[in-house]
Amino acid sequence: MNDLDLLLLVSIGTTAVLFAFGTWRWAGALGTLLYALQLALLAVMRPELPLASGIGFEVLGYRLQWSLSGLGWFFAIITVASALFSAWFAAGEWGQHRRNLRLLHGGLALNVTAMLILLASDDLISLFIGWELVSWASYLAMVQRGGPAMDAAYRYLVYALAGALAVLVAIAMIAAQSPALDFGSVRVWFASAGNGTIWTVMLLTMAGFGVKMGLLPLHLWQPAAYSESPGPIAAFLGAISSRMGLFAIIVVLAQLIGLERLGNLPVAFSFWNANEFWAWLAALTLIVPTFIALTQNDARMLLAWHGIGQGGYMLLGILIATPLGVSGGLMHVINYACYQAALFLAVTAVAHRTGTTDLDHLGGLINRMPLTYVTMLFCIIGLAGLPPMNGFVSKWMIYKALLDAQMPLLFVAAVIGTLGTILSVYKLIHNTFLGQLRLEHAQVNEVPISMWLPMILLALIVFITGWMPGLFLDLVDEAVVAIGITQLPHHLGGVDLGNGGLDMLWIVGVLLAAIGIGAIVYFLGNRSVRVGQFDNYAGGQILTADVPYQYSHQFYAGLLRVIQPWMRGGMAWGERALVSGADFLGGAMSGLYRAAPAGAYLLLAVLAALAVTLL
Amino acid sequence: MDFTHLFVELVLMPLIAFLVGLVMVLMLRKVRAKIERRIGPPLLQPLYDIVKLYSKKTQVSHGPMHEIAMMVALGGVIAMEVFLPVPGLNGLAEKGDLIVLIYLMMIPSLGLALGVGACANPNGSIGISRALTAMVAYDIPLMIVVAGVALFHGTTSLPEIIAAQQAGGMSTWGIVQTPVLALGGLIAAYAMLGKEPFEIYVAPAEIATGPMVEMSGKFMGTLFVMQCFQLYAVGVLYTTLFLGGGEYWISFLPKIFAVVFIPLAMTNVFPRYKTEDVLKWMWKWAGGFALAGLALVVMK
Amino acid sequence: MNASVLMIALPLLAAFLLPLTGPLARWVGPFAAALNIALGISLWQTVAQEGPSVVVMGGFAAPLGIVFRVDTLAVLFATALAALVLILWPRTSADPRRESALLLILLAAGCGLAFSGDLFNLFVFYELIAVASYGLVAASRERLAAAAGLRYLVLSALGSAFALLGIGLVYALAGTLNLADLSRHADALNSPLGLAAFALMLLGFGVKAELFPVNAWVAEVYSTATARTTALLAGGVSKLALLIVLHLVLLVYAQPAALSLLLTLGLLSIVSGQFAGYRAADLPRMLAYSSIAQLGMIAAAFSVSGEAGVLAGLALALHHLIVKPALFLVGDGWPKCVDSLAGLGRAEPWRAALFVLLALSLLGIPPLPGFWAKLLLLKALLGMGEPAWNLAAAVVLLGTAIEGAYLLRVLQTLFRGTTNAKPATFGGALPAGVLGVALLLVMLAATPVGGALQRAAQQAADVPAYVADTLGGSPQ
Amino acid sequence: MNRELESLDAVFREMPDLKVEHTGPRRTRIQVEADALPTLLELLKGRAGYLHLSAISCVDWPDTEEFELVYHLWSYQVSNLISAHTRIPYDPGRYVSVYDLHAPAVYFERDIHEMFGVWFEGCPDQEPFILTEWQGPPPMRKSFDTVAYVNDTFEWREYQPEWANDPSGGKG
Amino acid sequence: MSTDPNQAVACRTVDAEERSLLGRVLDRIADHCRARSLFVLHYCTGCGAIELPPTMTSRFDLERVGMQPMVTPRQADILLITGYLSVKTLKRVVMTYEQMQGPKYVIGLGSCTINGGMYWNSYATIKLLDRYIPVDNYIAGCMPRPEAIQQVFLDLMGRIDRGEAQAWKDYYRRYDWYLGQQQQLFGTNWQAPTDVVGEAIRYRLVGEQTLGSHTAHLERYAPYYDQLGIIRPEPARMKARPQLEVVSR
Repeated sequence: MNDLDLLLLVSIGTTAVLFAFGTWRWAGALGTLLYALQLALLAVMRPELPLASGIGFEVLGYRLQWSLSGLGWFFAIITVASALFSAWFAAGEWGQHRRNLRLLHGGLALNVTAMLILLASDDLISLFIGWELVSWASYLAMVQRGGPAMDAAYRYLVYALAGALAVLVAIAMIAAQSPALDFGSVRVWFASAGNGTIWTVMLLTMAGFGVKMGLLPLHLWQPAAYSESPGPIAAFLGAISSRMGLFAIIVVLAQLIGLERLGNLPVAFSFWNANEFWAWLAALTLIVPTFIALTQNDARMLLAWHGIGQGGYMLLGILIATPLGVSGGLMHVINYACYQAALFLAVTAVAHRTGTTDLDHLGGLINRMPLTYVTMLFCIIGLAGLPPMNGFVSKWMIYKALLDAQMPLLFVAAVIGTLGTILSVYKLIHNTFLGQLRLEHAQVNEVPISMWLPMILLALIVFITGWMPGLFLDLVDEAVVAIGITQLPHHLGGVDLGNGGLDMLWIVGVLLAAIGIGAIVYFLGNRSVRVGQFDNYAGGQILTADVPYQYSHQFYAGLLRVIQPWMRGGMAWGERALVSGADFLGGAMSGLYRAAPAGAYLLLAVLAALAVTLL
Repeated sequence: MDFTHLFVELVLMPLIAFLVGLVMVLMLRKVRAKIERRIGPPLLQPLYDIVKLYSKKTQVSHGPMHEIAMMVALGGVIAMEVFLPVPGLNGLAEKGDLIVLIYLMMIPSLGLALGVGACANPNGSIGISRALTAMVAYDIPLMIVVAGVALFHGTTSLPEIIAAQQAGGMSTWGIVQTPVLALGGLIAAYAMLGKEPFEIYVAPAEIATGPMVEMSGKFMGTLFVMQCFQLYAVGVLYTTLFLGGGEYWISFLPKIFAVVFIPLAMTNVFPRYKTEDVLKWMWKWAGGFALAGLALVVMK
Repeated sequence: MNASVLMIALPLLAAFLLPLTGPLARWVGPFAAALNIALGISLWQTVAQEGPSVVVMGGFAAPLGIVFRVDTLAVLFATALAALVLILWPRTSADPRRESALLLILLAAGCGLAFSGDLFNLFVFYELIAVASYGLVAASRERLAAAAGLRYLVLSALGSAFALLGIGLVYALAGTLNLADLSRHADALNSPLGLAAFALMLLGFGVKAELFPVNAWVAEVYSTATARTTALLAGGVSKLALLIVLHLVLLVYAQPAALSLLLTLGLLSIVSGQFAGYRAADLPRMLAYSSIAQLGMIAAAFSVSGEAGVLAGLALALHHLIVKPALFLVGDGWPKCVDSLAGLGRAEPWRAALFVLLALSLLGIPPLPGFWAKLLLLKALLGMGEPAWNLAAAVVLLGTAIEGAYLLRVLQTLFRGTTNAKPATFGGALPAGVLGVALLLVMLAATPVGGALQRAAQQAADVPAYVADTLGGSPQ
Repeated sequence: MNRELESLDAVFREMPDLKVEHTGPRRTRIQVEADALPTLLELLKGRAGYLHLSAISCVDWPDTEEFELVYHLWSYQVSNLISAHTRIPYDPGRYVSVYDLHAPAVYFERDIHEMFGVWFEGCPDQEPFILTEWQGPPPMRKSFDTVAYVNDTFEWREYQPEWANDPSGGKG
Repeated sequence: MSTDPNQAVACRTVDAEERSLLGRVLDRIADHCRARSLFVLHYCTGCGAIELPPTMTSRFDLERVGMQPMVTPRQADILLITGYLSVKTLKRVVMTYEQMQGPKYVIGLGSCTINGGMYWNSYATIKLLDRYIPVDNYIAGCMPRPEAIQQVFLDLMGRIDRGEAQAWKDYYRRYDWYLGQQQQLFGTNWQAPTDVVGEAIRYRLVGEQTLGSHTAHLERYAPYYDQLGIIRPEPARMKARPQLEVVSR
């Protein structure tokens, strides 16, 4: 009974306990403690990675076994940590207002268990079993609020099922040719397999796992599904759920096929190779969603669209296949988990107080909810990837890796994605917290400590790891080594390569010192008097509370006028076409059965058979 | 590098930046005056404006965020100076590289955006949304140029880029070896200054000077100081990338002033572009030149 | 080895003695079925120890006489059918004597069909089953069921006629009807005429096996007959028909043309079944289309030559035998239209949970046995390496995705909204529950069951051993 | 030219007691009874194309205690300006609105209401338009003495004589 | 020693905080810069506005002395009233004046601001501008030419340089009187968005006449106007008037 079995047992125990005591007042607190226990177990487990688990059985000649590699351990840390923060948030006052939280707490625990099983898998079938469990667990998590949430979850499930079947076909193809299905022998099989088979297997697996990660053509379900699920669950899903897809993709691309093999796998009649093909798909996934996020009017939809975009960064980082790129991509996973969870929690706090997340009917909440504002401020700077926060470090590593790997156009695509992010995150914080306060929000007050403490903690983590990125880079090294890439030499402040390094200790230090100087220069002037929001320049007009003097609708009208024609929703149209095609065929087939007399079919069939065979 | 030398650099570089910036602002106003057949302001006018603004007796602020944003904006600009290598003073150029510098340039605009948002004035918000759109317009060509330079020199650390350009005297300057990229960079730098044709976000007639609508006294003083730093930063960045950086001050200063003079000379004869025209124009021309330059660099 | 003969004789005897037993009639049927199961299990032990054996009837040697071949595959099917009949025994019915007689006949014919090694004998038992199933469908007293039953009778009779024509042709070509003997004369049947015979037989037996062109009756009959009859037909009888096709393909028609014909019919029924299911509005009809598609998959599996095909087909057949009847029974008391199912998930949580479990297994969600069956199917199809069979894998993928879409739609309506209707009577609770438990047991005991299936497939697949046993080793 | 004038005369024939006076090449002045004015406007608009109501002005006749409302109409068809004069007495000070015939009338009537106090029945909006802070009587009436009002509401500047010779006004 | 701003520099007693030597030096520098960098907001109320462009542009070029036109009151030092003021416009002018910052100066252009000008007998226009806001300089003339405007600017700059132009403090010190005049015209429920009393307290410019009967009206009508309760930051107001009875909201 080594640590991995203990961990799996504890997490299954957590699920059982939380399903049983879901409606108990202190269920959230209990959940938080149990997740903390799991986190402790993971930390203890670190020196002895890769750790093979005792559980394992054989079915139909295939050996199913579980063992946690460095990569799995890295993702497991993020999963359990985000679950801990979500449970902590749900345990607070947010939870007291909701009547039945059994499904929420139990669902969250089930998600964590399923993810641990997936992360610890050591052969293709256990990977697939873990994958299906994760899909169904996240379906359960998304479906709690009923109504539109169920439609979004249904749409997700159809995507996930189709994706899973594609993966099943790929596994079957491998099973047909390779003797066993554990990662070792599959790697051997891949080494010897021809380009054609590798391409088909890769396309099928990427389609399957890409659904969960939100790669471009398969991303349409994610915004609705994540924004409809309840607050803390949305934070958990946003932070880590779609990264399970990335984990599986890394396992297939990096561990099984091998990134260098990917490099010399030509794409039919074009000078690209597979690596560049996937890199450009990641770049597209990076740009399109961020500019769609610009047009969203609901805060949660905006964040969900960013989830897809940031996934593109991670995949792009990993596909560069240099130590700097891979560790940049992986660090982006953990950075993103921190600030995305905090942002979803902050939006939930705003919804908890004002009742709405519609960006056209909010504004001016800064002096009513300052702590939520600080959280959102830290985290949007992180999401936009600007210096003091950790988002910048991982994005910098990806950019530097792109430049060193002579991929300038991908570098520019990544920058376009960042610009889109900066614009949409400013719209988020401006429409919610800045600008004029509305009459109906005049008496709104700050969320209680049980809600803002986890948010502020996450925001602090975002800042501290931005200041000292070495903390996260140590975790990332475990995963980088597990993938088989040489470890990136780094120190607490960041990375110092030959041609231009990054030392965040100095950069953030200088930045804070400079802000100190800015403060001194600011205080040279006389003391200032704080004025209300109506003491404002309005061209001589006297401002009153009933006329909202706020600019938030169509926030980037100029930019939208330029890029609107490019966003006609081609992919959404594609999806509708597929659905109507299925309807049409369904109609045709059922018509077939309903209309003609049975006997006539038989005669026709026999005559046709005779004709075919005799002639 | 011992700490006293570093401390001197940390203090000296922003100070030089401020002074040179003041002279640049003076140049801006003198050029505009001369074009309008006016005499133009006295020599110390920028200093007078800043001191007057800071010495206003009553100051109005719209809440703590408005004040903190000003400190962050000014701090961001000062921090950026430290990473810009100038002759004799390398500052912290090894600690951060070109990409860090470009991102440090975004901090002041984001800090300003948050401060203006806290002023709760829609004129300001419209100004900020236009400013961020303009940032998208000029940042894409700028990043293409950065990619080109980084690819050409094989490094993103500024001292090495300067050393590479100074290796063979005039002939190895960026502008000589990658002229198209330099042209694209110049147009992008032009738009970064936010002067006339790309001044949509400070349109006095339409949105009452956009972001500066609620800035008075020391807040406006901070904006004037930031303008000085911004002019200086654009000049020095462009010189570092394409004009071989600074070996001695006497050759460095004319280069910066020349870089800043070109846009300022042209700015007074232009009307103001609409937001979408700024986007289209910058992506077409600056983006076009930058991409062409990048292609040349990649080809080499 | 007369246990196999007993398995046929006993139910027939019980069926004919029913009128005499008076008040005991209600218990005779289930007792006979239980007895059959016991015999089957004892047969399973003997075959497991001594391997397959041949039972010669009436002293006549193989090519002429009627021969029974007792191997694991046959025993498996016979016991499974007996178990299914026992579980689905109608608790209350208008006249128990008539229905139990029909059921017993069906049981007897089913066991006979499983064991029989002679083509004509297979045809006779197939006819017996057909008659019994008409009777069962018509017995449900509903006007619609009677009309559907009549159409089913006409189609099935036509089908049998063509099958008989096919058998006649085979006899004309090969001169013998014993399967082992036929496999030695396989080259004679390799001609276009032989293929035509195969086509005729395939379509004939295809009626009951719900293959594409001839399964128009399926939707009507299954949505109108009583739940238990439908379960029995869909679960047991359709598999037996496919068993005949399996014997043909394995022993006699191993040539690629026949296999591709079987594959095309299988794929067509998958596609038509799934898409019709996607459009169906009421639950029984949807389940009927789904069973068409599942049987299409089993046919596709059998079209793969060699042991892998048999193994995949066997796994799919047994899995379908457990899941489909349970689904029909669970859907029995509920309102037929899918949209009016809203909120039943909360009203009857256990029944809905069972429905979810069965649907998931049908889709092939990992921990459940459905996943292993589907994996074996895909492995078999892709193992062939032929482009047609790769296309088949893609069609199976598309089909399951569509099936997922409409089954999940039912799941979603179950748990969405609320309903104030009082919970309907759950008639089939016991059988559905037993089948659900059986499914869970198979899931937990995946390894031993997997091993047993592999052994059965091996035995069925090595044709030379079959021929040697039946013809006493005299190679004529 | 006369064909157009003809349609004008046709209108005048319709209404018997109109005092029509051609005061210039393209000017016509009509004196009409208060209750007949709306019908006149309607006829002019329908028959002779007088679509354009350029203004309504009001003249205060304190001695006969009457307001004189003048409706200035222009026809592009006849290219002739008609000013229809009518008189309404002081005390009820009410008149019917022609908003339904000419939409711009609402502003002229609102202005007259504010300045003279005439209430127009049916005018959609007669809120204070220009003098939003004005609390006093309608100021344009001749009865209102502006100089007196100014003297008692505003003070005057006390001039120091020496300012005259000191350009900087002494007060600095 | 009265604090009347018109007194000569030598014997005027500056307000309470007695400036130290360093303070005086800093004030000297500040006044020096303040005089040389004046931002003008010309409130084009009447016909005088057309005089400004020639003064600003190449013909007379005010930028020589460091003056720039500004768009919003926040950024402006000088409020140039260029013509007659109707009561309605005066309300906007008062609001604009109160939005201006710190040492602010008002220049009345044209005789209409001095004594009503040619509209002296109109019921709608106000006659004496300095009843409502403290005015530094007047320029007589029924629209003075740019030279005259330039002359007044130079004069103002000289007085600022010598530290004499303190009229703006008068608005805080005698706010009650000014408010009374304004309430005569606009009615007692007149509410300007700027909290002048709060600013007076904040910058220690409270004179005896800052608070009085008129400012009490402000208090009574505030709730109607300030529905959000955030117009006037609560602490600044409550501390100011211990002697007034607390108005029950």
